[in-house]
Amino acid sequence: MVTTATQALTGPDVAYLVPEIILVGAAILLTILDLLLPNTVRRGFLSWLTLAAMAGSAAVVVGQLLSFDPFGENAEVISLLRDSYRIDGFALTMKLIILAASMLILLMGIRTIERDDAIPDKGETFTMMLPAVAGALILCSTADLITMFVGLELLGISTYVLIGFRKKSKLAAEAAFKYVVIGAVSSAFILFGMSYLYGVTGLTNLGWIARMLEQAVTDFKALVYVGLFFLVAGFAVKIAVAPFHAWAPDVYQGAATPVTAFLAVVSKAAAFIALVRVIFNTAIIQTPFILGPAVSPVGEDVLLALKVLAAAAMIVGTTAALRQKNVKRLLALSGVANAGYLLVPLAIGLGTTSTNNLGDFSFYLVAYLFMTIGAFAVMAVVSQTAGHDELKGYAGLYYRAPWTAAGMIVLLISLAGLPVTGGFFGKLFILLSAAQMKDYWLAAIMIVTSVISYYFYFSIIRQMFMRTAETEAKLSVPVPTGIALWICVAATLALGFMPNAFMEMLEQAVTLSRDVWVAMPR
Amino acid sequence: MLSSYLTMAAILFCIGLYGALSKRNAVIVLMSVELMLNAVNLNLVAFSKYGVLPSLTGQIFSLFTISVAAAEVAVGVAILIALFRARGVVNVDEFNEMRR
Amino acid sequence: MESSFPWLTLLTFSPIIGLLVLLFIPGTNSRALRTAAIVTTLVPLGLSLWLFASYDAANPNAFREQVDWITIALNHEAVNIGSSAYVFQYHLAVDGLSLPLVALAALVAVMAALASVHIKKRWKAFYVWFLLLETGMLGVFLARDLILFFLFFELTLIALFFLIGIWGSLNREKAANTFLIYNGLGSALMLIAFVLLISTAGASLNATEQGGDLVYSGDYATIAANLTSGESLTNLPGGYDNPFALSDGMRWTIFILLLAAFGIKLPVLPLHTWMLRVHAEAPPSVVMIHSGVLLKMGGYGLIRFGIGLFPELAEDASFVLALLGAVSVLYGAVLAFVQREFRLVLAYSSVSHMGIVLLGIASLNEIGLQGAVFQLVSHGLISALLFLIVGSLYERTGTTELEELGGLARPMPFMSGVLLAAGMASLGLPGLSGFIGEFLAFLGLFETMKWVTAIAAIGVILAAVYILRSVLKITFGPQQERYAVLKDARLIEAVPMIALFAFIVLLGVYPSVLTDTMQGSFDNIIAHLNTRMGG
Amino acid sequence: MATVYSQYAWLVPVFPLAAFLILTAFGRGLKQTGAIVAVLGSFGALALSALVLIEHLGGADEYNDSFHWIKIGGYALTAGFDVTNLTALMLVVVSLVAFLVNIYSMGYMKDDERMTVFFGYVALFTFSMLGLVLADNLLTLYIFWELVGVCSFLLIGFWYQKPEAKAAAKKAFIVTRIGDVGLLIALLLLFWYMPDHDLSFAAIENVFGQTGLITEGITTLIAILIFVGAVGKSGQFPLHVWLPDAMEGPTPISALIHAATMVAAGVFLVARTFPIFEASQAALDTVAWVGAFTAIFAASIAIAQNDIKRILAYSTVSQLGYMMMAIGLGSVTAGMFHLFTHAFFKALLFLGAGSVIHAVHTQDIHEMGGLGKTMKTTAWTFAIGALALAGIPPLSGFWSKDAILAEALHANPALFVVGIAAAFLTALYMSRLFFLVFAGNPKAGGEAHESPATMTVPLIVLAVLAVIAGFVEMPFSGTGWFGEWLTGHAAEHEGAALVMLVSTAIGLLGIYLGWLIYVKGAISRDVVTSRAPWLTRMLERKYYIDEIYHAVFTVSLRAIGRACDAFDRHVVGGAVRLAGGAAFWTGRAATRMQSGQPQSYGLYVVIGLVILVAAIAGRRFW
Repeated sequence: MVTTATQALTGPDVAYLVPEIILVGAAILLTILDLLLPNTVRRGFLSWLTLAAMAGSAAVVVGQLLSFDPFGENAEVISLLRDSYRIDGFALTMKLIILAASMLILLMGIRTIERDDAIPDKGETFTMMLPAVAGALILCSTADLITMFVGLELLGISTYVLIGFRKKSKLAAEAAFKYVVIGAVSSAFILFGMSYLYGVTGLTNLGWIARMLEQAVTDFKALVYVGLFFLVAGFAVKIAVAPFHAWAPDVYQGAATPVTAFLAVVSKAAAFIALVRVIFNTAIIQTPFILGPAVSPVGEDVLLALKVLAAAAMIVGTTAALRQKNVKRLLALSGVANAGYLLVPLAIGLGTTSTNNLGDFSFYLVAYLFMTIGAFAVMAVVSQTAGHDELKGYAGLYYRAPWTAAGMIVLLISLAGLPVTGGFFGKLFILLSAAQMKDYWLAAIMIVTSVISYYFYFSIIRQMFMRTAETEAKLSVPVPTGIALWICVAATLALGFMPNAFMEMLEQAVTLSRDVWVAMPR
Repeated sequence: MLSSYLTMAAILFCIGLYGALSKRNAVIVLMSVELMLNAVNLNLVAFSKYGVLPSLTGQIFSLFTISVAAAEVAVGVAILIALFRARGVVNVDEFNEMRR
Repeated sequence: MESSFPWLTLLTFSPIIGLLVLLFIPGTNSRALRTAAIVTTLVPLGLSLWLFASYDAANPNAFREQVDWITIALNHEAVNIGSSAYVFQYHLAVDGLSLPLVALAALVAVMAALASVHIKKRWKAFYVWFLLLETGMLGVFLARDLILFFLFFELTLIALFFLIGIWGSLNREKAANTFLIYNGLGSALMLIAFVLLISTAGASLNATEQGGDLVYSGDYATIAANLTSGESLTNLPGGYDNPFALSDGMRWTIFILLLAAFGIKLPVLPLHTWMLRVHAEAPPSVVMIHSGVLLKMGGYGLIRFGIGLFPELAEDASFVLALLGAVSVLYGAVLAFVQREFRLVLAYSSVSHMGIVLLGIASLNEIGLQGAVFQLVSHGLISALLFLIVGSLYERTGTTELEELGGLARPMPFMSGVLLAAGMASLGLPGLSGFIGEFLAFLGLFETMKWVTAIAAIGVILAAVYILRSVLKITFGPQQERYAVLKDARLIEAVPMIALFAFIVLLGVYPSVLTDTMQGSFDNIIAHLNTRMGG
Repeated sequence: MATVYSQYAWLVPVFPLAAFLILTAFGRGLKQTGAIVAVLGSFGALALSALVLIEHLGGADEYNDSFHWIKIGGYALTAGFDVTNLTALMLVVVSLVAFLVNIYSMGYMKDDERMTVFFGYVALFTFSMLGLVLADNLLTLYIFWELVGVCSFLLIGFWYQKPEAKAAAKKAFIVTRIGDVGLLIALLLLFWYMPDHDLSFAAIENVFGQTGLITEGITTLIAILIFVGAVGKSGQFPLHVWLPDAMEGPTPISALIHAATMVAAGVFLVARTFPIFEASQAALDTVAWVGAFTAIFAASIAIAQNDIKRILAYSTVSQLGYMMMAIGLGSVTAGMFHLFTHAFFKALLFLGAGSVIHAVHTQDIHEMGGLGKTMKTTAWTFAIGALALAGIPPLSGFWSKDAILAEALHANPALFVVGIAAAFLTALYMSRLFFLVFAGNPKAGGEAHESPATMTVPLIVLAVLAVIAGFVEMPFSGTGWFGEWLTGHAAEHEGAALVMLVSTAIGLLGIYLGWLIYVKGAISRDVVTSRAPWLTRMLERKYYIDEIYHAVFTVSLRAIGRACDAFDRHVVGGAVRLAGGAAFWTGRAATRMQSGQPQSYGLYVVIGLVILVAAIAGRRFW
């Protein structure tokens, strides 16, 4: 039974926050270290320390996951400050995903950032990722609007800075500014929505909101709608679904490639994770015996809005990418389409025949993570060598770096949703869920846009394999980038050939009623 | 009582939104964003007093908002300065080197 | 008799084994690469012929490999029925429908590998994609799980994209792109249909062995059984409507999706335009496979999934199908008649011949269906032969424009003779395989739709018109100076030509080789239709 | 009586098939020996057929053997052979003519570098034709039917470098294919209407022999469709156009395929499936009238032609028309009888013409003349053939034509008149041909020599046959066993004397007229041309049939093709491009959003939100 009584944060409770504390602490320490060190010392080692901090954080998360034992019968959700902070299966799984992605991005970006002349202060760039990741982790664990807002802003402000660190690039400053403006506006939207939700239910706790929503709808119907739709719109900006995505290509283009990858994967994933919490406590509600859609009074409309957004994102992202010659922008638009795909499992809700347990969402998120980071890894190398982000930089890549080109094929095929890759099964599971919920039009749009996307994903392949390069020089791939790339390729293939192992793990790790629906008593 | 506060906040939000979306001067844009956030604060405080379940939560929330907004604007201005150094202008509509 | 050794897996993946060997051969050693590739393709050919010989129509289940591949136990709490699971199997099997096509695929692959002597660059990559393609097409014909089928289907798509795009002629990239998007669309429609099938008819309740009460399965047999029996889920708690029952509208939707998906592949009018470009741009050895085998996947899919799963809808739609087939036959023939480029003549001729497949399918009786499959195999052999010759011709003359060619019978009597013979096979001369397929399809359809058959039979005349026009233009007529020095076929070209033609003659003279194998393969469909008619 | 040889009759076609295979496989190394192989092959066939015929003349029973060729479910398509008196006779005719033509060709084709190919084709043709004759059911027959067609095509186009040969070969194949489709559909009809789906001729006889098993409409339809096939193959109007053009092939081929055997296959087919026709009077009438019309129509064209082979070709068309008419009148006996005699004398005429062409290297009869002096054997044998064709007693042609005319007089006097008219024209054009070529003064400079023995011996053999072949069935009592033996019906003998008188008189009249014009010059050669130039021109242009066909079929087919091509490019292709374009246009619109202005991005957010709220949430309030 949820009590409204205040919970105090006790000493032992702080132990649960260790992953975030490690990141924040490391951020502070490394920043101080960076300041103290003379300019002559190269900052490269800071990146490895950052990586170590993330690894440490990840290790703690793994430990928490093991002790939480999400697969066991009596896993106990740890709730701090009345669900301001939750340690549950969902949070831990997502944290692991976020940390894995961050580490891969860092690994892939170490040499890229070191070689980037537009970034004068390399050290800061690495350390600044830590608070951003910490913000993302907070978003995974929170079930309270205030904490959620703080997490969002921590992530957001850190990424503004990350983009801006590329000081010598005019584009980067412009990108950072655009991101600030749009980010701030979206934050304002989210906040505005949150304020109404708080107002009509009386608390910022999501569980409480879920419980009070029915009453609130009868009393303040308009306010609930406005609140929820503002919230959704704000999040739509963060996850970049059409028509709230327009900032993404510009911002992605201006940022350093690793930062772009961070935006495309970590920021997007974190926003999605928070959105999951919100949607599953406002729109999709737990009923004791689900027959028919398990939605709240406003849920149907919110879910419809999400469906429309998903469809729009898929269509706009895919078609806009058709004409795109800049690979970074192209990947940004691909990210828009993928956000649409990711939104589908949320938007379709739950029903009698559905197997949707966020497994399809998580699976595709993981697949998206690997294939996108891998693609950005290749892009980082190619762009840096070519000096631009244009498609023609890939011409003849097969001759210059055959193995990298081969790896890129796997990633692009996965992005296009072709077998046998993680991207294919990710989409397949989502499709099956959509079909089970009889949302056929959404499934159709999903598949058709996938087909259209072949055009631009394969245009990269065409450049790599069917065009001749301007230079015959071999392309050297830095070792850390190479490692990140091949981890991504291997993971993409592994997800394709053995989707069952991972899918089952995700399915079992997350239990809706235990982890995501925060309000209901167990 | 509540509704007047809410109306006031909504108007404030809209003014802020309008400013953020239409002013050419980047500094004014950032200030308009502040206005939007303050509208939210007004909402929160009003709900905290006159909401369905009056509690301190709203006021605490507004404290968070205020501090975060400050941080956000600080970063925004810092970035704007970098941008101004690079371009020499603060007109938002000239920050369109990247498009299409 | 369950065969314990995984012959079918070996058959399907033997090209991959060869591919691994190939990777260790230096990329500059074209001769070794080619030899390795040819030897590799011989393995599936040998295996498939052995399978063909040892297959017994009375015991169609002798070769079957069924392993759970992707079993995903899903968290149970979202569903109140109990626990649930996805079960996608690694399930390979042969029957009278797939076996002829498997053998065809293996045979054409060998011939195409031989014909790949004309490939001039990047041999290693070529054979890598080539062997992947072979695995893909063998897998398509053997797979009995929807998802597995789809995987193999897409594998052929990707492999062919590369084969066209890298080794094709002038407009190769555009051709590759058109191919990719069009066929991608086709497989997308197929995927939608499959997803719908899996999430409705694929669902079965109380399959407790998988650890779940509600199982979503991609197994063909399960889906077929559920579809025909009508109800997959009868004892839902609380007396709710069966959420897995397919409404008539949904059945039609799925059926039409399948028709469109495989219709693109076949290709059926008006979904054929992509094929023209592929025929004209892809390297001839690849077109051999494309026209010889890949188009057949469309026909196979139509029969296996379209007709096999929805016989009663197929019956309702049979008139439309037959009409479509007849129009394809005539339209393709008329267009073939006015083309100026020999490869386009052949492309439209394929449209026309695949129309006959459609006619056979539309008949929905055993003769017609066997005729359709026979026509698939026969056209596979014939078009492979024709494109084999086209490859050799193009190698020598540098053109396939009809206006440019002429009088080639003098410098190259052998190749011209084979071309003429292949043309004769293509226009359905008795004694060659083309006639049997055509005749059986007509014969089958005639039982139900006499007028459509009669109209389509005009295509027989038109086939003679366009085949003779183009073939005679190339071979007959006064010799042209610039072609006087051309050499006739070399041994490595002549061997596949003779081999293919020998098979064409064999099927034409002794069609029972194929029809006996197919015996009984359509019993389920026919029986279902009969009961429907009776009831 | 026991059938000893008949059960091995299937071996008859195997001999030439073996010859074909040997020639094809090892042809390039064989050269002259190739010809020997072919001759041996055809001789083997001839010997065995002769034995079979003798056996059947001795009264052997029918022999039939078949097996399941294709078995599908409960249906079976069989293949097999059937030795009846009719087939035994045809076997001998075919293999005999083939044998003689093979020998003849050894001389005629001596200098051709592709001689082995030629003999290979001839062997393949012989095989197919014998197979056609032996077939015990319609499907098997159809298969060989097509095969002889393709052999005909190959041999017409044998000199493939000549554009005319190429065109003629193509035309022959396509025009006969039109007829074949008719036969094919008839086959399909029969398959589904016959009890047990049995296509054998025996079953056809059983089923159509009894009334009511198959409705009359269907029967007529089947019969007409079969006849369409026969029309194509036998060059009947309106599908006769290919046969004259087929003369582009080597002359021995014209003798073998386009005079004696293959073109008669149509008649043979109708005779073989006669029970179907018999069951439908409408079908019989159609056959008779088409045949009669063709007979007079082709004969009239023959008068105005100048190419020696074309004249003979039109003559063949005309005579085939006679045979059809006979069968249409209900007398298979008369038709087959004429087929039998015609095979010999027409082959003889063609081979004789070949001998002439071989000597003077032209085919234009106006460039010939006076050859009778230098080419005595050829001239004499040709004369026998011409007289036989003209129906002068006691040569074979007289008896068979007489049987037909007697039948016509008995059954349909109108047709009798047509037949008599055609007979007159036949006599006229043959005398024109003969006199122009062999009489008068040499024009080719006297360099013409008699052909070698390989060519003249077959001429002599055929001439003998052309003389005596008619005696098997004379309308005198006691000698008419041929009809009984062949079909069980004797030819019509009623009014025979009158018919004999009239036809002989008409034949003589024609010849006399020809003599008057072309030898004596009593009547000017351009007597008609000067009075009615349009008539001559029309006959020379063969009633403009080719032109009409070209305009109606070729041009329109090409126009349809062009139209379809445009449709394919613009409509079908356009729809595809439209779909692709739609995606691109959407993309362009989406790209428009990327103005680079962060404030417009913010505006999109607001607009998007407003639309969402208005469209979705708004439904709850309004």
